[in-house]
Amino acid sequence: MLHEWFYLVIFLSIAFLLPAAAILIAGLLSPRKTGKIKTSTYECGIETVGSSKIQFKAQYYLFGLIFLIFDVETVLLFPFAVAYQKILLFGVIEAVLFVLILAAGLAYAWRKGALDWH
Amino acid sequence: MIPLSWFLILSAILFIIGLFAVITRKNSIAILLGIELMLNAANINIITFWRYLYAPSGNLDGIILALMVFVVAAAETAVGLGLILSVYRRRKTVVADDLDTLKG
Amino acid sequence: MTLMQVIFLANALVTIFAALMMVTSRKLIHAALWLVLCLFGVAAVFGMLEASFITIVQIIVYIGAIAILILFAVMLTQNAVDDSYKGNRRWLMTGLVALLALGGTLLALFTWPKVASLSTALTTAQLDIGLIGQALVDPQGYVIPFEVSSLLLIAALIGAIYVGMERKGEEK
Amino acid sequence: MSFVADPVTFIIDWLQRVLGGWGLSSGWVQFILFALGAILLTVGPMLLTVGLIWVERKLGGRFQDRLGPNRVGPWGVFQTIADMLKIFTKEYITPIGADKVLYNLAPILAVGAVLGVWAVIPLSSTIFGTNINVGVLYIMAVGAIGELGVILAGLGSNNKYALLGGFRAVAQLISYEVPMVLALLVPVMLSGSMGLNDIAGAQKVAYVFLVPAAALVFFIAAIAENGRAPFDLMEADSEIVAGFNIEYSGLKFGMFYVADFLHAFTSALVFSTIFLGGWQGPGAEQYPILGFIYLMIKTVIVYVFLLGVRFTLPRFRIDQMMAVNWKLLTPLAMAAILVTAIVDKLTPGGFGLVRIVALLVSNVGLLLITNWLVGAYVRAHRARRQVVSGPRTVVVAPPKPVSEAQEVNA
Repeated sequence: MLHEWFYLVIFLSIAFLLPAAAILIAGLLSPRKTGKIKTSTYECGIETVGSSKIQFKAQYYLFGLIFLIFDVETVLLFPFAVAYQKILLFGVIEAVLFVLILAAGLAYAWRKGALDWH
Repeated sequence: MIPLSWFLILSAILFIIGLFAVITRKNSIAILLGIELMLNAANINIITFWRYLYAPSGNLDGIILALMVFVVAAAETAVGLGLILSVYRRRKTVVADDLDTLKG
Repeated sequence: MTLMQVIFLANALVTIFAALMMVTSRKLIHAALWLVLCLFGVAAVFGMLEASFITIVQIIVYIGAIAILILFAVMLTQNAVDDSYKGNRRWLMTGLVALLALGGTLLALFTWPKVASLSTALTTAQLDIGLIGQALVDPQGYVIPFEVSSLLLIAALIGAIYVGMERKGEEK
Repeated sequence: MSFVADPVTFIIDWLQRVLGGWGLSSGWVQFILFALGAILLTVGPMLLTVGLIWVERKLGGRFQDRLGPNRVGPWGVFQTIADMLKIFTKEYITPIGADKVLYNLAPILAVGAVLGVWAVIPLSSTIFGTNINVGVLYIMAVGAIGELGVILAGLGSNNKYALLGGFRAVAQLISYEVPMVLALLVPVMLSGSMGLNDIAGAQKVAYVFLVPAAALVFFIAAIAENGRAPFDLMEADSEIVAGFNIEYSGLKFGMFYVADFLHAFTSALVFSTIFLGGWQGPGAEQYPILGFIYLMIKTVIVYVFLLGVRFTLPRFRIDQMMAVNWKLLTPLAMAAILVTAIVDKLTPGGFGLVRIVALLVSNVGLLLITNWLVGAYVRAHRARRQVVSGPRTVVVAPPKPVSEAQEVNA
């Protein structure tokens, strides 16, 4: 079992080293003439307006929250899906109940307007 | 192979660092980070004992308990951040000490 | 010092360093990102314990969902004052308490007889995820925690939405 | 196994004998073979991307009735290589106050995440990176690392618009990961395993014909996850400057570009592995090289279809895009799981005709019901909007009596 994960470790380290090496090589090849204006933050060409800290809407948090709850739900459903062929109808009903409860959660979020991006 | 004690030492150290973060940090989101770390340390312990003592006999208690720790951590973070954000919207502060209106 | 032990030690060092940096970094964004590195280390520890399902769930749930939610929250409360970590004087005393607690746990650990037992190899049949699936759904198994966790999730969802949504009154 | 039938395994066995002959311990031989396989499976897709960019620009031209690149080399074949050489020598402009570590880590994570998917794809019955039993979840985990790369780009480049663009992009990515993960549950249910080899192997009849609803949801979510046309709010020109990669220049920007194009082909590859039967095809068991060819044919078909969608459909506004996801795709994915779970349990096992027809009819029925529901929702929505913004009467000042006007002129 471990040598499969060992292959993944090697694969991911190479997959991350490859672009890093490409960026390093390009760094050596490319010129380096930094100027004051050149490195100022780009804002459609005009001077930057106001501090770079802006106020976000609560919408981002709501979407992250709903994603978190449904992500955990799906992760709990995956072992059931793998064992699906060997499970009787009674087990399937339990999983259906599990999904329906969380569908009710989605309906609540829809009703309260948490899903719209106003 | 790796003796059991190494995993327990690692999880103890992580738990203590999490505890340290919860006590000393003032920002309530940093306290939440500390709690996440403590939950992770507990999870390492659960999976270590499952692997060393119960896995050969096919017992799955450890895995299910670890899954429940994930569910609880997710629910706790969701509600915790919700509270912190609503407090921030009303009080414009995230520092845990300022929230002492109940002290009377 | 077999290869596995070397890998474990390297991973443990990275994880503990990330955890320490998380506690001591001043900007909250850096603290959150150090936590992400620490979570990767913990996922590697699970991988070494041959709990493949828990490793993948750790990466998806913790790094893919919880860390992103924390980063969103950090961005939403960005304009709040950055807590100056060095400021409060409690950290020295708590540091001592923490080290004492750590010493106590390690002491208790080493008096326990079964601590140095080595792990036995697992057959692939035991590692099949289907076993977890069957256990989660069969009544003699863990169907109660399975259904209760869905109730917990929907309660957290409704509670967090109710608390998190901006009511009409406070758009000041 | 003769060389013609299965060249890769033949080479692996030959290498094993040669390295064994040099007296290396089996651990080292295993390590070298793993490293070689990994290098092939990462450098290959990177080189493939050069061809993909050309194909995409050429086909894009054809779709929009123009020529596409045709200057550099015959039919513009070397256009991408020319672009690559140019971008290799472009200067890195790092904005002041940019967080060095995050700023530079973002493109590496973005490309690494897309390359990571290639580790678990079964290229043929015997050639595959690794056969971990959590393949499907691994693809989701690697997708999460890609999202992390987007956040780091937004956070690291100390630019208000990059920050806002980055978080809007991540809001889109995580929203569309929900239906994608839910849709992936269905093939795992039918094949009884999460390993991609077992899913590809179990598909005597391609799952597209068994569960079209889940396949449609996965296809739409894959397009959105890749930030491609109807959902390409991430680097859309009409939106916030250029999204999270404003402050990037030179090859760092090139890496985001490569990640985008390679992600399109990889999602086509994952779709054909999970829903079209991967390397399945007549004679794929005996001659694995045939399996590889079948997989490539299916992937190219899905890829061209993906490009077709990209070059024809207009762009969604962000609130429409979120509404499509949360109010249409997620409920549809959940319904697909419930329908498949119940119907598949009531019908007899195996690939009998009864099971196939039952599953197909139930899924198509589900799609029709969804179509009708969406129509009803849109009609109701449009009716409600009509009432709100009826023709408002604009108050017109009464015209002055003619006599007064003459006095003024006189």
